[in-house]
Amino acid sequence: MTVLQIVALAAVALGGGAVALTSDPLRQTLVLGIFGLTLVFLFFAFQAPDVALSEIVVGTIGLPLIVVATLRKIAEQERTRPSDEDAE
Amino acid sequence: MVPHVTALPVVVPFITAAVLVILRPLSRRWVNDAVSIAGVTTVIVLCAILLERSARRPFAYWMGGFKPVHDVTIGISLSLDPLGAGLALFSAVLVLASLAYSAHYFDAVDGLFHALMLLFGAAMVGFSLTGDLFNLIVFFELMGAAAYALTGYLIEERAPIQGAINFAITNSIAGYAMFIGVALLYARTGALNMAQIGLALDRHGADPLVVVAMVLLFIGFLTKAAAVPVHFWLADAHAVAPVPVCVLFSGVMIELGVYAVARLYWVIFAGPMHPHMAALRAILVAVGVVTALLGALMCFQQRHIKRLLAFSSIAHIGVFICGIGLLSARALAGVAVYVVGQGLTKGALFMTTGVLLHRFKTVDEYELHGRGREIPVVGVLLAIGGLMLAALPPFTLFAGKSLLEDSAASAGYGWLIVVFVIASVATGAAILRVTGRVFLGCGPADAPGAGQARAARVTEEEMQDRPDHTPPMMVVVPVLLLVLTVAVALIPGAVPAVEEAAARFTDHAAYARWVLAGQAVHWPAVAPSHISAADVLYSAGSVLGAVVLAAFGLFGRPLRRRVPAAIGVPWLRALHTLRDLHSGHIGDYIAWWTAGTSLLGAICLLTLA
Amino acid sequence: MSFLPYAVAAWLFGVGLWGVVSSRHMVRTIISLAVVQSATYVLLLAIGYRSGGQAPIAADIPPVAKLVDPTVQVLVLTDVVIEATVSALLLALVIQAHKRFGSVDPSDLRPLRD
Amino acid sequence: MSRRARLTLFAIAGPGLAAVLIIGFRGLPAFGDYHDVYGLVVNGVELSMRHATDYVTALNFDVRAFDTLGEEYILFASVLGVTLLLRVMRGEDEEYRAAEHGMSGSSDAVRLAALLLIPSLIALGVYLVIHGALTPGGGFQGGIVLAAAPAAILIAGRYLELKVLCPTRAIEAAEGIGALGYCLLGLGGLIFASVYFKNFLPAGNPGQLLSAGFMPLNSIAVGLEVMGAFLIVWTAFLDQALLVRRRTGEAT
Repeated sequence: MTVLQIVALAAVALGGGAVALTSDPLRQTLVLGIFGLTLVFLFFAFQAPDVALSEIVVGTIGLPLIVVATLRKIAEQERTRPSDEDAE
Repeated sequence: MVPHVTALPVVVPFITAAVLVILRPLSRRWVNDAVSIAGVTTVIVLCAILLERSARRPFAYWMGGFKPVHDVTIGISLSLDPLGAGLALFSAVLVLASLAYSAHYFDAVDGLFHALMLLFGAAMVGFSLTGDLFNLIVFFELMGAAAYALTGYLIEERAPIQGAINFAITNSIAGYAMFIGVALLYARTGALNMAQIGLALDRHGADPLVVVAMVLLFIGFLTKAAAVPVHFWLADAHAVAPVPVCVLFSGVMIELGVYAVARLYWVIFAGPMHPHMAALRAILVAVGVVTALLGALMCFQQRHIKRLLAFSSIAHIGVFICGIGLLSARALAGVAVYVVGQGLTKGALFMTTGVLLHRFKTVDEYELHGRGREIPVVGVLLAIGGLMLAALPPFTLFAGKSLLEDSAASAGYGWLIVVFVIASVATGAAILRVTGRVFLGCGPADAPGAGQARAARVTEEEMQDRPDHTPPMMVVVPVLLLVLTVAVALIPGAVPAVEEAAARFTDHAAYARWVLAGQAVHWPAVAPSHISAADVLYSAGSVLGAVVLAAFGLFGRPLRRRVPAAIGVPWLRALHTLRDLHSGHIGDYIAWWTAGTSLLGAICLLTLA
Repeated sequence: MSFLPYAVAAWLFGVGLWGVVSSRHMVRTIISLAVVQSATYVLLLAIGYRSGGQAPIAADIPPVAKLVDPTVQVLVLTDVVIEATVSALLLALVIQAHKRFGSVDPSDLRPLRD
Repeated sequence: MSRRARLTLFAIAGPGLAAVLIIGFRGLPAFGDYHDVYGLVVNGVELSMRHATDYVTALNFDVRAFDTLGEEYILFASVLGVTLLLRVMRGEDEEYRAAEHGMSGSSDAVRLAALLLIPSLIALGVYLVIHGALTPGGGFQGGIVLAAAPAAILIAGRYLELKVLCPTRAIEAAEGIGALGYCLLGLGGLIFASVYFKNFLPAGNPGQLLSAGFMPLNSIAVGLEVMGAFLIVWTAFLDQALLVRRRTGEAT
């Protein structure tokens, strides 16, 4: 096992923990992006360029875009109707 | 030799769905109905052809022509035996039934509903036919993706959204556990084809790695099947999905989870687990018994009719898991027959409930009190369905249950018969009670539990207008399903053919031969079982029990008051606790999932490795 | 040391589940789900890795060289697609949940309460 | 269950599950000790039979093409699902003013950068899609990059222009054609080589663009589908975030 792989694994372990233990969703999205990059690093270290490329496109564009859009939508709805939560 | 059309039952619905989506801007409702029904009908014909061929001789179809060389394969196969092909056919029939039913049921969003139903059908067919472990999981995930979206179809409502979220998260985690199971088996055997994995494991025997892989794969499929304690998602999802989708969920999707457990056991794990068969049997039967009893208990508690049906499915799943867990060909045959009968009946019952929903905008038993008198035909259907669930002789559910009871007795698990009878009594009684209250106006019209009543009402635009007119299709389709329930087991030779198929399914060594080497295998003829007087007695008893219990549910309130507090209070408290556990909170569900998985893992590691 | 990748996989699975169980915000639940899934990537790729092996591409190297297993990489590719699709479906459901319930706390998403 | 009960249950069960996993993982070969047949067989088959040089893509689009079919339709199904779930409901409007308002604030320099980004993303995406069988990449990765090209307009703060440039119906049709195309390529195998997903095109010379049989075509079909899929999903979410508003003064 190379040093590079050990470093990558440690980074992924820390990153995964950080993502799961962050409780504020917006900050978590940011940490998720960083975690995605550590995974990319790991995939290169494991000689898996195809997978790394997939993770780059999904982890840096594909997912964050919709997560941010969701959070934005939720924030907008909280703004426009803070009171009538029980409306049906 | 091998039919050229083998891949098409999966591909035809894919193509049909894509065409529907491409033409979405142009197409009309009737075009969507016609195209999707035509697609599914084609699938049914193809599955019937494959069933006939595989009953004569099971065969493997190698995608891309990557056939195995010296038992080593890199390709994906569809491995067709009559049980798998039969299940594919059954799935397709139910898809057709629900498409026909929904044609006049609700305003489907232009083509999306049809396309998703087709993809759902394709996934179920592929799941039943594939011989490759990873491919099995791909179809599992496809089934999931279509099912989550269909569950949340009624976005105007609260409950469907919550049900779909819980369904999707629980099943996704189950899927990841299965990924790990596949990874472990691949590391051990270097194979993804189930037959090849089984062959490789025969040489290794059981060790902790194999046991953990088995636990993860089983728990994954048991989550799909909704075994206790990983069943929580089911009641949330089944109670809220549109009726035509519920037909597929309860009728065949969860049963596919049980099928996968059986398939994995007999093809992959039967070799290494052979010395531990007794222990594994005890474990699976225990899971099944807990599931069956909890399902039966919760089912009879419900006043929301769809939720009631959902819990009755859990009770039946428990019975099926017991049957698979007996690890014998005859019990498997019993499960197969029971699955068909249960699926058809449950489909008809959901459709009947759909008529009530369509007409009265609620599925709350008490709110519907006596209102069913204007549509007596529907009441008759509901009553017949209830009697079927109580295993009325000599129809399909009875035939399946008799096989199960015989094999339980001969495996030394005679007490299981009590569990089977309880499941039949409770699920049958619940339906009969609903029939009595809604269509005959029996019993009181009010009861505690206003929250459930609110949840059972609909405000959505699920239905088309004109609720006072029930479209004929909505009655014709459930009638046809019930006719099939009555007929299937009475067709001469049908049940013995299933027994024959189950004997082939459970032949671990032969499976590897016909899949990997393409050899013809000659099985000895299976002596068909006979229905004994005891079977009829048990079933007559369970029908009678169901009627009595239903009457108790309707008229028993004065009796219940006489129960001494020393018994009554703890019992009610226990029921309350049980109901509270089904909280709808996804965190709870996943905590239970984790607990169930680690418990199963610990027990299996201690007893099987 | 050679057990490290497997330990990391088990850790990710467990910590992701913790995130799901302890979440008070559905978006956090879904992101934690992605962590659970990443356990499967790490495990699969670790299983197919050979010491000193090269990426399974023949263009750059003589074809006889030692390569890592391409199969697990294909499985992980499928896995990544599943992650993206399930997350998209779930986030769409969360948007609707917020419209209906006015909240994204799992404790508030309980329509069948008595 | 109360939050406390839930966390306590998990505090007991979680370590238990981890222990079960670890016990299972201990049976794995040591990291780096892979020596199984499957991968080696694939490596041999693909170069000699198909003249593909990226074995991962080769597995994806040839040996395990049927898995990829399932995978494509998982994507397809969830796009249908997202479209279904995020449809505009009664009591909601698409407010086009809201979008420009919400996205303003980009400087001219950012807009220029976005404009320059678009052609390079397209070039990269096309390269990834058609060179799938030769170098890392393939329909899936290239498809997302292609989808990102029009999405770069977002950086310029012009969401509505993205909507004009990529009308939903057309994108949906493109996605459907990609999915259909992949199915039909499999069917081509059935028709011309009598087995579903059997290669029916010549192998060509290793390393050349038009080598590896039908793999480049498969890759293109998948690329089209993935591009359409991601564009639909992104616009569905962005519509919700930027355009769709509850009609004022009306309950749900």
